[in-house]
Amino acid sequence: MSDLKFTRRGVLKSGAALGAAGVAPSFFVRNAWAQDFTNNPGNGSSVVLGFNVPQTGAYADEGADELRAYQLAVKHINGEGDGGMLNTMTPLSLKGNGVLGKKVEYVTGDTQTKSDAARASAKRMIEKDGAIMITGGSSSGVAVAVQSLCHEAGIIFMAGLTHSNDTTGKDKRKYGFRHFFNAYMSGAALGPVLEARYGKDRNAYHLTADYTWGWTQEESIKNTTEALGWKTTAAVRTPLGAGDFSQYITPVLNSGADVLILNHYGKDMINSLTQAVQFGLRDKQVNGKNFVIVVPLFSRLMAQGAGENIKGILGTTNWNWSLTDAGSQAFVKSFGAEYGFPPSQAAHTCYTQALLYANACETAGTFYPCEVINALEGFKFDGAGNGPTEYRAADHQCFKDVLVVEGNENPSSQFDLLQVVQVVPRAQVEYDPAIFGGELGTCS
Amino acid sequence: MTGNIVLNISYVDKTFGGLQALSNVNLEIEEGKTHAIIGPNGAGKSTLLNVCVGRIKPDRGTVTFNGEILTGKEPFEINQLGVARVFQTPEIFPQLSVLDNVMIPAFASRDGSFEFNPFTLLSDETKIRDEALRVLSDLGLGDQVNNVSGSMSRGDKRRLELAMGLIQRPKLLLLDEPTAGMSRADTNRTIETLIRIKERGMTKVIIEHDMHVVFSLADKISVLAQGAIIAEGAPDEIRGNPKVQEAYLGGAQI
Amino acid sequence: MKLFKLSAKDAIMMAVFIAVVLTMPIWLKPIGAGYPDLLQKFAIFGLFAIGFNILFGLTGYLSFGHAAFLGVGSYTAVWSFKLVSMSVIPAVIFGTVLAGLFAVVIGYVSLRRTGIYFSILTLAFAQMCYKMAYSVLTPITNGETGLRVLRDDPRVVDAMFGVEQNAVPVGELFGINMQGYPGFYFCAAMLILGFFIALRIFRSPFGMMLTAIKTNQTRMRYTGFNTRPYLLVAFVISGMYAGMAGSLMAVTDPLAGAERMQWTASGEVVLMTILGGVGTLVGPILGAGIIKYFENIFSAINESTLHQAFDFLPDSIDNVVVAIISPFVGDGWHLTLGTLFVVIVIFLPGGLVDGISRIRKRFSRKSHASSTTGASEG
Amino acid sequence: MDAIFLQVLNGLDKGGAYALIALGLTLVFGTLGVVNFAHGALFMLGAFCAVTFQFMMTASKQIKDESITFFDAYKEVPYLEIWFGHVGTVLIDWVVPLSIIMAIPVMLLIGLAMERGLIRYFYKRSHAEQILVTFGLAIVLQEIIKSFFGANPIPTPAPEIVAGSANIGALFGLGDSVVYPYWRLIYLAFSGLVIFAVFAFLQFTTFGMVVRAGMADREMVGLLGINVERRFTIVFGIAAVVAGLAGVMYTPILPPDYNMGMEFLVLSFVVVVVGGMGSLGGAVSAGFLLGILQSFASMNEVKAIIPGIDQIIIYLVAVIILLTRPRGLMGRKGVMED
Repeated sequence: MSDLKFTRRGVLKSGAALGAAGVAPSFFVRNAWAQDFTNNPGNGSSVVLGFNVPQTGAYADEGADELRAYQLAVKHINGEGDGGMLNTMTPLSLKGNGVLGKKVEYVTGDTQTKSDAARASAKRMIEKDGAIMITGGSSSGVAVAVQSLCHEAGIIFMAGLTHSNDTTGKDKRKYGFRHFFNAYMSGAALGPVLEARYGKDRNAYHLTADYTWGWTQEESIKNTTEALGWKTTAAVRTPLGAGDFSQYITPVLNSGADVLILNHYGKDMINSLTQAVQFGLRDKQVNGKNFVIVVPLFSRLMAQGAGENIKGILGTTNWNWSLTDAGSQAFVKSFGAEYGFPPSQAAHTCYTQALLYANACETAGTFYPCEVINALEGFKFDGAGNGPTEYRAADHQCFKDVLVVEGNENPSSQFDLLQVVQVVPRAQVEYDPAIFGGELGTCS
Repeated sequence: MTGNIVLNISYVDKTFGGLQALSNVNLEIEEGKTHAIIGPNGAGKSTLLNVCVGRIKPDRGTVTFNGEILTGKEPFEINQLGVARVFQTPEIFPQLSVLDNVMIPAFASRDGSFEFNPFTLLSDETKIRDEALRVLSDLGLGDQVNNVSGSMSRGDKRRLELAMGLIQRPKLLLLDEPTAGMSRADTNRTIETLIRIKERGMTKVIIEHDMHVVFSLADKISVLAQGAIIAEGAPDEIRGNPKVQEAYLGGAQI
Repeated sequence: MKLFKLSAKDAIMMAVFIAVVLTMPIWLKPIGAGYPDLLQKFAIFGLFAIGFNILFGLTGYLSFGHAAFLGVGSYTAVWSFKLVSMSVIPAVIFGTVLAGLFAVVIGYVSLRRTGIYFSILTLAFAQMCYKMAYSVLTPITNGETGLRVLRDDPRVVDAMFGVEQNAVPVGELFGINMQGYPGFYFCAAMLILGFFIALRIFRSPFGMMLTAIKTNQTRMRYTGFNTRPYLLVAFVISGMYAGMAGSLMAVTDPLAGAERMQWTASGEVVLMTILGGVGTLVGPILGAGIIKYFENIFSAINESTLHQAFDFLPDSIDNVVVAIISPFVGDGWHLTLGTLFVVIVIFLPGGLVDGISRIRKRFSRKSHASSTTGASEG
Repeated sequence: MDAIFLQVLNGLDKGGAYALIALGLTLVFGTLGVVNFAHGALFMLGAFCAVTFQFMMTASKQIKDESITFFDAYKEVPYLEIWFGHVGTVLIDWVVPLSIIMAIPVMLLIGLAMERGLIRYFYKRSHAEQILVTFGLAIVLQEIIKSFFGANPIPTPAPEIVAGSANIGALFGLGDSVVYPYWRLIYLAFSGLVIFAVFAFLQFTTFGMVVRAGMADREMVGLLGINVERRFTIVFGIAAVVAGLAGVMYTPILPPDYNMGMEFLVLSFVVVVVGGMGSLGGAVSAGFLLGILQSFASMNEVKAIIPGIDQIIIYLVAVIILLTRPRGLMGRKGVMED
């Protein structure tokens, strides 16, 4: 019964010992472990990846974009289409003939942006569909939940869009990898730009989504701004999905604050921003300064929903299609040719994650997760957008340049919503992995 | 006064809005007797019964049953003391079978107001079932025991009501127009049943319009008009009482 | 044993039920549902729905907050894993009992009202639990991320006996990991137990009193019954079922998230019950199965799987068929579910079980003498 | 003082929205006795009337961005602006208020079609079945909207002239920081107007009289030989229009998406039930009460005393009211109590 998966630990001990030695030639290794790890494709002609994205609920459009990116990635890995980033990424082991000669197939599932549903969906992929890797998702709660599930199951998880420090901080896992940046990096990137634009003497008022991601972002941004010399007037928690935020915005008016920081994402961000602008906050003068709004995490898809209101608002993003480096261009070009519109940052992250996984397998010469993890840990690459990038071994967080963007005042097209203000170099956003605690665990 | 007083209604007042439904009503019901309450429509007869079973709280006055004060008690507590009521418009459990309808009150008198018994099987309750079947066949419903009660004729529903009251073997049975809407034959059959119970010594209060029924059953009659008792006595006394005649006829003229 | 006595007919039903549940991994395989996680979900939500039906089906009180008990059960079970032992027995017991205690409090208050007022009271309590669990109670619930079992949790009892834990602790019963198929069989055993208890309640005088309360509560009070304790007991029993279902969720997957308590989760069990047939014994389980099947299988079908499925057709027809079907699968699974609700209510009033028995009756054209429907039907 | 004034105003504003959304629901509850879980979907459809109208009005000539070749990047210039110049720009600017003109007949038609096609078969069915069918319908409607418009919210701004905030403080001699968005004030006035119109209609027309009688005692009205059915159809239509208008006018405050109805559904049920079943006045007062309390519970000073109170205030108030007043604020005996 190949479905009985969770009892693998005892069985795998010997395999792990061999892996630690790590000297055997790849063909030998593959055969030696033929039965030893979860969903081993064995001698089959194909390998199955699980794309677990939100298909219903508030992030359905983002999920749809993630899925498009994955489908494109599968095409490119299998040697169809124009190859996309396969042409620009270095170093690269992929040959455009699938992974280790096996054709890549995929299964999809709906996370519903709920941890329970996401885990159920991931379990289906593992138990029923024989997926050897799970990837995707559009919230940190889901990412952390699925990551720990995959760790237990011995399946590699390549996180999709997740921005909380926890994913590669206190909840990091040996089997989980994050390409997306995090709240700390947002803060570190945003700090100097905020100082340059708005000076050192500011009073910030935070509205924060009342859950884990919101809190870590609030903390990160607060640390950054307070280091600049800004004061924090208040940090107010708002219920997730409040819809109407007016009752939280009215107290901002006479709080004496001159900066409003919205630690909201998705629909909450659209609503709170739209409403804050309606309350005249963007045109207000406080303490003889122009009142400003900052949205630390921007997403182009979501920015569409806020319409005109994002103009001139600063924030950060992992990636934007307007980047001109070769990797981004190649990806945008093949995505645009395939679907007729540019990819979102979620699409970029997911595409890259799929490629990185496939490449790691090819490099390791096996699908055996511990070997793949070894190949991914500390992997340095370029040509996938955002310049030279490293998957840090200590916490499985990708380090690369971070974009500080602002809402475009004068867009040249319907997709041209965000304008890159500054590409913050990687060195500026790096941090000591110890600050967030957590423990990767081991590969067994 | 010969017998033991079972039910004692004293100085009961009740107004609805501005309408005086009961005013200073005093009534004593003797043990073992059948006491009829008659009066024109709107005289307050049903209100009086409702006060007795705890459905309506009187503005003033008390009702005592065997020395226990009923006013302020919950309807189920009053029933548990041994007062059962047969409703004028059938208050049955329409989705349940006829047999179930009768078994339920039997459980109430056996188990009290609450018993947590999910681990006995209904099919094991043969005693209660036999009792219910007996009462039903007594009332001529023996051939309908498995029918859904909601689909019975109105007359049959009234008899089912009666069965539900009788199976509890109450000390006091309050009957609200037990034969209204019945055919002559059914009425006579009900009268017969009630006479048979009377022989067993159950105390009954009957509200009735049908004088045939009243005079065949009642030991004592009280006449209620505009919320007040205007006459009380043996059937023969009431028949000749001019005040009663006026209340009925006068009421008719207005 | 008197406690296990059943009528001949019920005994057969029970036997068939046990056989059907235990063979689920086999007969669900062809329709793609024969894998442990979904099988566990069928059993767990079946149990949840049976319990909900004891309240709603028997008494007619529509609770819109039952997910709160599911959540309480889950959190308690995970805490039991964290503090006491990785054994599932204390987890399930604590989960069920604590959910029962919550049910006593919420039920005692909510049952002071009837009808929609009762529904909204239960909804309000559950929503408060959910909102608190998501935000201010994060120290207890771990908020959005969900409460998880960690290796360095104290686990007093395990520590006492020196039980070693894996890197990732997993619920176990006498040394068997409660994940995968063993987990399913454990849930299935609980489902069978729950079904048996429900069957006994349906066939007991107590069950009859509950049905009578549903039919005519006023009359019950004049018949000498204090209806409140009956209702409260029914409420607590069904809350405990929910708590047990919640703790089983934690057993098979040691994580408890706040969204289990959201009103949509409460609404889901209402829909399951109505879909299968309110007041029937197997209906709610059927309803639970259908909704979970749609959620997990229909949502996973994408265009390429469809193309594979209709590969045998000529290309042009294949494309047409796929174009017609694809809006209803994958990200359109909600659409199918919604349509299914509407269609079933219109064509099978009374839910699946009632509808099926009606159709059967029409075909067999039996005499109408004993056409008892509703509460006592299987 | 300024802060209190602002929170009161904000509470009224929220309350107006709640009352307006709950109004249609309670009308359907009270007269038809139907538990309409599709009411939120009607609200959402109303909002999407505005979106559709905006799409129609801004149908654009697409001027291609030649620098990008691999996808269709263009700048849009609406035909209305091309044809009518400034007038066109103004028309587009006023798209949300103008879409009311479209929303009324469309929502009325949707309401009538829903009632005739589906709801009317469920008057005599159990509440459970009503819930299942209307919930199913709501999901179907949502998914249809999602397939046309996607899942992301769509910006639908208010007209430029009322996009900013009014300096209310100056009016009442308060501080400069007492400002409030024009559009929210308009929404408050608008909800007052609609509520008043519905009340006046029920109070002063013979049709309204029959409906009110039907709310009080349905069988009675039927016995009088009045065709209650047709009136019910119209009542449902009115409820749909009211829900739709609430949706249209809400779009500048909350960019609409397909799921917005579900998010308001629970809230509107709570408002209706706290107000008391079968009472329009109750629903309206409950709307304002809950709005104001929610606004105050969100003040930092209050949250400092009771953390998280803003999250649960609505439900807490609902519990307290339902426990102290058996039928909500103004509910009538016997409506939806079994």
